[in-house]
Formats: sequence, structure tokens, C-alpha cells
Amino acid sequence: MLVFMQSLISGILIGGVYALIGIGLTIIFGVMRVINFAHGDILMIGMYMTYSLFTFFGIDPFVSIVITIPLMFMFGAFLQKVFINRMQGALPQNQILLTIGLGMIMSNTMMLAFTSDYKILSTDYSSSSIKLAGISISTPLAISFLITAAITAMLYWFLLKTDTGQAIRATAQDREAAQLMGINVKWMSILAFGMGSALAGTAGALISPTYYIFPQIGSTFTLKAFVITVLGGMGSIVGATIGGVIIGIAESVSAVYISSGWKDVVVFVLFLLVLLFKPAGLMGKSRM
Amino acid sequence: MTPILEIKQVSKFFGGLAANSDVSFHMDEGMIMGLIGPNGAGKTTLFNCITGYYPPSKGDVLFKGQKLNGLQPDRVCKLGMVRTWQKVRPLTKLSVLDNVMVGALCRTNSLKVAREIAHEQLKVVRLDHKADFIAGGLPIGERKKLEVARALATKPELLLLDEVMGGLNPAESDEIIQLILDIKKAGAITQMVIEHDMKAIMRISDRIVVLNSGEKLAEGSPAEIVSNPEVVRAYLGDFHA
Amino acid sequence: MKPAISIIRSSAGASPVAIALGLAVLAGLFLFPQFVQSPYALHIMILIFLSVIMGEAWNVIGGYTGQYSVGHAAYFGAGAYTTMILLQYKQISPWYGALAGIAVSLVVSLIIGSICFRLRGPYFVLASIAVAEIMRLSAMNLKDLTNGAEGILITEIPHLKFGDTLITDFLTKVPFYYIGLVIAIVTILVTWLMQNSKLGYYFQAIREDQDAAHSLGISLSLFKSSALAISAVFTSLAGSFYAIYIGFIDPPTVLALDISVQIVLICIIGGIGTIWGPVVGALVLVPLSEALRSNMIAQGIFKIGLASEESGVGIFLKEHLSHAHALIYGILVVVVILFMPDGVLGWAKKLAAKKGKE
Amino acid sequence: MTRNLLALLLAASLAVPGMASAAPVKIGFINSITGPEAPIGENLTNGVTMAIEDLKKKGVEVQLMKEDDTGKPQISMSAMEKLAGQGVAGVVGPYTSACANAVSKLAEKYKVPLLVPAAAKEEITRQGLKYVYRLNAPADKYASSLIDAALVMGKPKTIAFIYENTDFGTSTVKTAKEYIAKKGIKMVADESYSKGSPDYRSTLSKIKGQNPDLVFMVSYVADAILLMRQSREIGLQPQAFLGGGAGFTTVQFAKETTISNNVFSTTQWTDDVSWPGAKDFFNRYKAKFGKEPTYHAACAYQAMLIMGETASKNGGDREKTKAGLKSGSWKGIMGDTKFEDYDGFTNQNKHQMLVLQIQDGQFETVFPTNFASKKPIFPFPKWK
Repeated sequence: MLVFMQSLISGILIGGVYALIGIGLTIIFGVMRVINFAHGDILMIGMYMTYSLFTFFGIDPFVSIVITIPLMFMFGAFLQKVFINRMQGALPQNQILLTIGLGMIMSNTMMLAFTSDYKILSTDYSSSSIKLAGISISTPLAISFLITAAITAMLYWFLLKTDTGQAIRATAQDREAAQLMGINVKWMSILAFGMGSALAGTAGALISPTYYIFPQIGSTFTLKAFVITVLGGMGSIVGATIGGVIIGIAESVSAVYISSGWKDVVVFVLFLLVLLFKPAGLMGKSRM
Repeated sequence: MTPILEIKQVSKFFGGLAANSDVSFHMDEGMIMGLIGPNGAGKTTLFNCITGYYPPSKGDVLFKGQKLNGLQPDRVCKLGMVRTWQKVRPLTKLSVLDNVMVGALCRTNSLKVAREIAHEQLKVVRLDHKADFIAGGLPIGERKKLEVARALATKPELLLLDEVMGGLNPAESDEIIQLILDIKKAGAITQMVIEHDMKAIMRISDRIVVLNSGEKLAEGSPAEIVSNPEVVRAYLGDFHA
Repeated sequence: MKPAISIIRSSAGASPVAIALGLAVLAGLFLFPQFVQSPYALHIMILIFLSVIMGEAWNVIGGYTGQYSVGHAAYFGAGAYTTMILLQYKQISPWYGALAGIAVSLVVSLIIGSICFRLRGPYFVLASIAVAEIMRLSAMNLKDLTNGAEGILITEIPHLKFGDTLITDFLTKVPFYYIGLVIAIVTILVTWLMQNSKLGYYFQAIREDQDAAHSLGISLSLFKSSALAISAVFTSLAGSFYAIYIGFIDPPTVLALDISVQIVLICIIGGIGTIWGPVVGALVLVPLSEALRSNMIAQGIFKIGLASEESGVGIFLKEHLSHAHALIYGILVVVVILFMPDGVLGWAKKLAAKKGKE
Repeated sequence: MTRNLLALLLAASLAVPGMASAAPVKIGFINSITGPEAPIGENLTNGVTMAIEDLKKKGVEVQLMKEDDTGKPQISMSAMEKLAGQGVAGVVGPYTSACANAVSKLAEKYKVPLLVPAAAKEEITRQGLKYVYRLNAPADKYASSLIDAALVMGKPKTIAFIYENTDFGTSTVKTAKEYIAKKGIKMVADESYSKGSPDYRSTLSKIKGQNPDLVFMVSYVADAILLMRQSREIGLQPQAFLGGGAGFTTVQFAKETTISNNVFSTTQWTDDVSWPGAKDFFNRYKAKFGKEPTYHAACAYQAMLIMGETASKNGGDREKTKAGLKSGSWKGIMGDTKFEDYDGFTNQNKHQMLVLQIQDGQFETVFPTNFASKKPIFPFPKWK
């Protein structure tokens, strides 16, 4: 029982960060209908940003998101404006390859800049933990979970209560209709890609203290992000939040009860089952 | 003689909403049936139920006496029933001829035979001069004709036309009307036509079925329909909405 | 508007000049090993053949039928693993192994088809990736069958004999060259036959509009599965060939996402949905990545005197270009996608059309 | 090649008088410069760079032909074919086992002497290939040296394995399993993970439930740190943590003293061993590249020295170089080196693996006793 609770808690904490990655991807997909294969690489850039801020300026990883978020937002907006925008309405396979190409550029540029060494961020709380009824909770993971929750809450508020947020949701539901209603769809796309990138970057920043960084780390997260978004329903933020936590738990629990080698298979099988029996995802389609 | 198409109490629900409820009517060979109704009346849904895109939630569709329920569109087409699309769906990157050939290949495995059939059908719709053009580049009027030619190439016994005159100018509409009448005259093909243009539908239809909010409101000859007060109200209501 | 000739018919009815040229190229390819002994050149040619086979195979399902599978590593790996497992543990000749690989790939394609073909667009892409990833992870974990991450190494390739006469002992690259060449030609031929048959028309109809195709009497499940099956057969064959040629496989080298992406790339770069697209793609990508990898670009720049080797630029090129080849590759992918959306072949055609107009 | 030209020019400008001016000998170097193996490949490149400089000091001019295999066997084959065609006297590399395997057969085919510096897969030197030599100890030695050490220190009954799902990880653990079977130790957990999983807590709590005497891990540095951090979090408390190579021997790992102290590991090389020049190599390497050398760097350095000297002595002739490798023996930063045939191996250097323990943030050699710098601390002290 203790082992089960331990793995459940670990899963939920990791799931929070996954949720952030998934929400980023889902916003991008919802608004632009582009599957972003560079999502993990954007996250990787966020990790290096955090690493640099910590190493060169001594800024704590959790504090540094104040800097990371706007920078990553601008980076995403730039990507959208310069590259992705040209591909709006292009063949889906070309969109996919474009993002794959962009991902390759990002990871290899980072490799030239930082070498391909594994970088590891060691803060004084990196390996500390809180004990709760025999269950140990990693301090940095707990902090990052709280920050994730706060960011998600703010995001909900933004999308539901503000005019811009509602315009983004309208665009996600029906691009053409939104355009007819006078919404500046191009601007919404830039916003969406910016936000998506900022969220991926933030997720990167938040796991930096408990994880490690190398240029090729992106692809793992790209795949994970897809699974999460599809699980929750492409374009659904609530879905991505739940999807992230489910994946976190599925990984963690199956590592214990099946084996750590098979846990990723469990995740992919779960993914296919959802695609087959509930293709719109757990939270339906395009409901942001 | 069994009717070529019989619709028996067909209902289609999406979630809790009924797009069609309890619709029944039948069609005899060689006739043209008009299907009208305000927007959202469930005309296209009914087409989809008939041609196998949606299985009806309740009721039966009988084609030449055979139950179609649950049959896939391709099987339905092989049996001799084919539809066109309200929003035209040309195979954009293929040539006009190739588009029609795809239809013709339903009945033959030989490209040569298919090519001949395709040329024939293009002549019928007067599009043969554009056989080598890329379908995606055609103007809307010609795309509509292409839809018809492609459907005809599958050698149907029943042809369902979904707003083939939508978005056309009067001259183009006239051409299509003539085409529909010509097909009727040739005798082999029964037609069901969804149309918004009242004048056109009155001109071509032998009988008309009116749908409103998914239910059959009325059925009769064009003259009966025009004088049916309920139909008038439904349409006026629609205009006021 | 100029009457544009359909893609379908552009390659049918070739002119006599083109046929003569084609035959000359073919003869040249068959005689190549007689004149060129360099194993390096032969190796590059074999890699090109492999890319052609994989590209043409993907083209059937991706290019013609419009189902953008990004999980073709599944068939490549199935072919490679079946052949290697049978050869290494059961001493079954790779010829039968390749056939068994095809059988396994067909089964895999049926399973994948039944799962993925219900899905459209991005969902199909993601599902195809997921299935391939499941296969990779399974190969990693089923250690008793696949030897897991350690991979399978063959120590000896059985000699090819016809009766008692030895045809080849596989000691040089020449037999591999011919096997690769023949499979590549067969693949192109099959694609050509497919394109000029009912199948080709139906595949393309499905690509252009699934619902419209469905209404015209085309069984989506039947024809999508057929397209995937044809594709799987040749991808699997490529996998078997690769495995025997390299003599070593492990999950990252034959089942990774990387391979699936590479396969798609060949087609997109060359030109999707055309017979010669994958050939052009292979001819561009293989030599290009080889040149980038081995830093020939920098050396070329020195040779033609664009920069001196000792200048700052020269030193920078030497130090960094060899590390940056993957970066340059990525940049090229982006440039091609942005500026040549129909691939090199489509771009060349457009250019030729423009010239013709002038 | 070009890099060397530059070095040549530099040397000329310094005008060292009386330097031996033999024609440069061409030596190939295949390595993972880009791709997923690049982080480790970089160490090999650095090691080779230093070896070339040191060879020059000894008057041996090497024209280095560097090839990137991106970690893919088929690319490494391209590289080998290319090098064979360019008339190299010998080749050092490739780094990964998969690549080394693919290349070894080509080396035999083209009769090019190949010196594998750091690939661990046993098969590479078990195929009876005459032209293939290996400097490092193969995978089975990693496991046996650590388990032997544990058996000397205590009486462990049970062992848990957690390792990276790669060639290196699985083959090391496979030999370990065979070895513990012989020694009568029971395996209670067998957990492999794929690189890039951020969370091992579940797996570790499962292992904790089994309460093993030994925990045997095979990981690269980042995962090694994560595994130990999370072991501490969970409170996993065996008699000893055994780190099978790679990540557990890095300085980066040792620096994380809260979690790395008292962990045992095994390595091909360390700077504090009494092999000649080891400390000097460490210092010069650190000064030049700004980081500590790993054993990969040392292996690559020594391999290039051996290949360079032998090839140069034999005038770049492949056959003579091959014979020279076979008959020669060397003493250097990797200790005594000699390529021998034994136990089914051919041309395999009987390299002595060292068992280390981190004590107060420093690597101390604890086994074999003749090289030991400190006494081992056993059992593992309670986590603070």
C-alpha cells in the first residue's frame, strides 16, 4: 500500500508538469491545427535558459520563470510569425516536417552553444524531500507542482474571463467563423504559439532542478505531449490538464506493478485505446 | 412493382437532438423527387442516412426492396445509388477526366473502358472540352457539373443530388435543370434532388417531400405543395427567423 | 488557364528520347561496379538504393493514398528483426527470412491498419507513431526474442548457391549492390504499375477526398489496407536488406522514430505522390548528408578558394562545420518545405514550365 | 586532416630545430561527434586531440582523418570505407558498441588495423578477427570486479539491478547476472529504464520493498545523480551501492557529495591510479578543455598514442602495423597494455578494472589492493 501511495503521489507531481507541456501543445493545435513536432525542443530551450540563468547569474530556477516566460513567449511568437505562419493551410505532412526541421535546428544550435554534455542543476534543495506518513515527497517537485497549479489557474482565468482569451477560444473552435466575426486570427495564432512555447519553456524550467539537460532531450517530451493532448482531446485545456496527470500516474504506477521497461508501452497503449474508443479524447473536441 | 427507394420511419439522433424523426416516403422508378425544407430541416442528414454515411438510429432504408441499414457508402454505390455533395468535393489534384474515371472504375477494372465511360459522361454534362484540366482549377459551375458526371459514371439507378444549383448564376442553373431533365428523359435513372431554388424545384419535380425540423411536413405534387398552408408557414417562419 | 496535364498521366506515354535515356541510365547502373571498384562509392550507391526502396514504399501509402504514416520504422524493423532472428538463431537463409519478414510486416500492417485507419489527419499520424514506438519498446524489452538493447549481430552470411554452384559469397559489396539495385527497380516498377491501374486511381481518390471516394464505390478500409500492405512489403524488404548488409541491428537503428521521419523526408524532399519523387529525394539526401557529415563542404570551399584554410573563416568552418552538419540538414529541411512545398521535383517542373512560357 | 595542417603550420612557425621530420602517417578516427552519443563522443575527441599533440612532441607526425558516425552503424561503415580508400595506416574508434561491431568486420575485410578504445561489448573481440584490437576491458569485467569487491567486504545474499536500457546497460547486467549465479547471490529486482525518464521513485520504492543487500546500477552521469538523489529521498538502504561504470565515475557525480559519498563504482581509468602519467594527463586535459577527463578520454588518448607510434614505426604499412600491435607492449596512463588471445578473445588487452569509492567527494581506489589508495567504507552508512 505504501509503495502504491508513493508511486501515486510521484505520478501526480510529475503529471502536473506534464499537464503544462500538454496545455501548451493543445493551445497551439487548437488555434492553428498544426501538430508541433518541435514542442519538446522548445521545452529544451526553456531548460537551457533556466540553466544559464542559474549558472551565470545565480538565479534560482523557480524564480527564473519570471524571465523565462516572456522570453519563451517572444521566441514562440517569432517562430509563428517567421515560419509556421507560412504553412497555414499547407499539406499536413509539410507542416509536420517543418516543425521537425525547426526542432533539429534548435537542438543542434544548443549543441553548438552548450556542447552535448549533460547539464545538471544542483540547488541546495535538489535532493531534499518532505516525509508524510511514510511517503517521501520531493521538495523541488512539490514546488513545481504548486507553480504549475497556479499557472494553470491563471491560464483558465485568462481564457475564460478576458476578451483576448475568449477570442483565442473562438478561433480554436472555428477559425473561419472567428475571422468573419472580426477576430484578428493571425494575431491569435501568434498569441497561441507564444503561449504554447511559454508554457513548454516554463515546464522545462520547472523540471530543471530535478532533471537533467541535453540537446536531444526534446523528442521524449514531444511524444509525451502528443499522448497527453490526444488523451484529453486536442484543443481542450481541461483535457490536457487531466491527461497530463493521468500519464504521470500511469507511468509511475506501471513502473511499479509491471516494470520500468514497459511503462512507456503502457502509456502508448493507453493512447491508442483512447484514440480507438474515444477518438475525441476524454474531454471532447475543441472545447477550450 | 416495388418502389426503387423506400424510407420507413427513419430517425437520426445526434446526442439527444433528432436531426430526422420518423421520416417515411417512397420513390418510384424514373421519377424526380424534390426534397425541400428550411435550413437545418435535416435534408442532408437524410441523404447521409440513405447513402450509408450514418446508420439511421431507427427505421429502415430499402433500395430496390433490399434493406441498406448499416451498409457502407461504397456498397450502396455498388448497388446502384450515388450522391453528390452540397459542398462540391472534386478530387482536386486530379484532372477532370481522371475524376470521372474514378467513378467509372466502380463498374470496370479496365482503365480503357473507364476512360471511354468518362468521356461519354463528360459529354453528357458538356464538360468534355475540359477533360485535361486539373479539377481544382475549375470554376464553381463546372465543378458542379463534374460532380454530376462523376456520379453518373458509376452507372447509378438512383441519383441523389444535394443542391447542385447552389451558388450558380441563372444561366448555369438553367443548364443544370436541363441536364436533370435530360437524364430523366433518358429513362434509366431515378433522381432525388435537394434544392433551395423553389422555382427550379417546382419545374423539375414529379413529387416533393418537405422536411421541417427533421420531420416530414408534407408530401405531394408541386402544385399541392405550393398551396399547402403549413409549408408556406414553415417557409415564412424561416424567412422571419 | 493553360490546360494542365494531370499528374497521373504525366509519366505515362514517355517520349522515345526519354525511353532511350532511361535504358542508358539503367545499363549504366548495371555496369557501374565493373568500372568503379571503390567500396566507398558502392556503399553510397547501396544507401541510395535503400533510400529509394523505402521512399517509394512510403510513397504508396503516404504520397498516393494520402495517409501520412510517420511509423514506417515498424515495417522496416519487422523485416530486419524477422530476418536476423531467423538467421542468427535458426540458421534460416536470409532469402526465406526476408519472405518471413514480409509476412510479419503484412500482419503488422493489418493490425496497424485496423487501428489507425479509423482515424484521420493528425490522429492517424500520431497513432502510426505510437504503434511504431510500441514495437521499438517491445523489441527493447523482449530480450529472449530480440536480445533487447544489445541487438543482433550476425557473424556470417550464408553463401548464395544455385544447386551446387556458388553464385556469391557476399565478400564484396558487389552482390549487395545488385540486390539493392534490383529491389529498387522492382519497387519503382510496382509503383508504376500501381499508378497505371485502378489501384492508383483509387488510392489518389482516397488521398484527395475520403468521403467523396467512399461515395463513388471505393471501399476505404479495403484500399487503404491494400496501399499499406504494398508499402509494408517493400519497407520490410528494405529492412531485411539493411540488416543483412550491415550485419547488426538493435532497436535504435531499425525501429526508431528517426527512421520513420527519414523515410518521409525522402519523399517530401523529392516530391510526394510521383514515381520519381523518392528517387530524386534519395539522390539529393544521401549524398548531401554524406557530404555534410564528412565535412566535404568546408574542403570544397577551400578548394575553389572561397576562403583560405588559415583565415578566421576557414578555421571556423573546419572547427564547427563538422559539428554543425545536423544543423545544416535541419536548415535545409526547413528551406525546402518553405520554398519548395512540392519537393525538388515539383520545383524543377515549375521552373521548366516557367521557362517554357518565356 | 585540416586540423593537423594547421598544427603543422604552427609548429613550423615555432621553428623547433632538429625535429624529426618523418612523413606524416595517416590515421583514421571514427567517433560519435553528433547524434545522441555525442556527449560521450566529445571526450574521445578531446583525448585524441591531446594524443596527436603528444605524438608530435615525440616527433611522430600524424595526419588525423576524423569521421563522424553520428552513432549509427551504417554511417560508421561509410566512414570506414572512406578511410580504407584513403590509405590510412590504421583506425581508432568507433565509440559505441554497435558501430564498433559493424566496423570491425570491415576492418578485417579491408585489412585495416582497428583499435577500439572504449566499446564494451564482448563480441567485438570474440569473432576471431585478426585486424581488430581493443584497449578497454569488455563488459563482463565491470560486473565481476564490483561483485568480487562486495564479496571481499561482506556477505551479500541478495542484489537488485537497475540499469539503462541500452547496449551497455543490458550487456553489463547480463554478465552480472551470470556472475552472481556462480557466486550464489540471489537477484530480487531486475529493472531497466529508458534514458530520459525523469522519475525513478516508483521503481526505487519497489526495490526498497525487496530490501536487497546490494543495489547494482548502470547509468550515465545524469541518471546516476538522479538515481542516487531519489534513492536518498525514498530511503533505500542497502549494504552497498554498486555503480557499474560510466556515470558513477564522473567528477560531476562525485561533486554531489550528499548523495555520492560511499558509492562504489568501477572504471577503466582514474587519475589517482599509479599508472604512469595519469595525473599529468588529468591536469593537462583539465587545463586544455576546462573539464576533467573521463575514462573514455583516457582510453582514446592511449589508443591513439599506441596506434600513432606503431603506425609511424612501421612507415604506415598496414600489415606491419597490425603485426606491431600484436607483438608490442606499452606502459602508459592505462597501465600495462598488451593485446592477447585468451578465453575466446582475440587481440584483447587484459585491462585491469579499478574499483573506486567516493570518500569525502574524492574518488579513492579501493580494489585491487595493490592499487588501493584508501580502505573501503562498508556497509553503506545510514542516510542523513
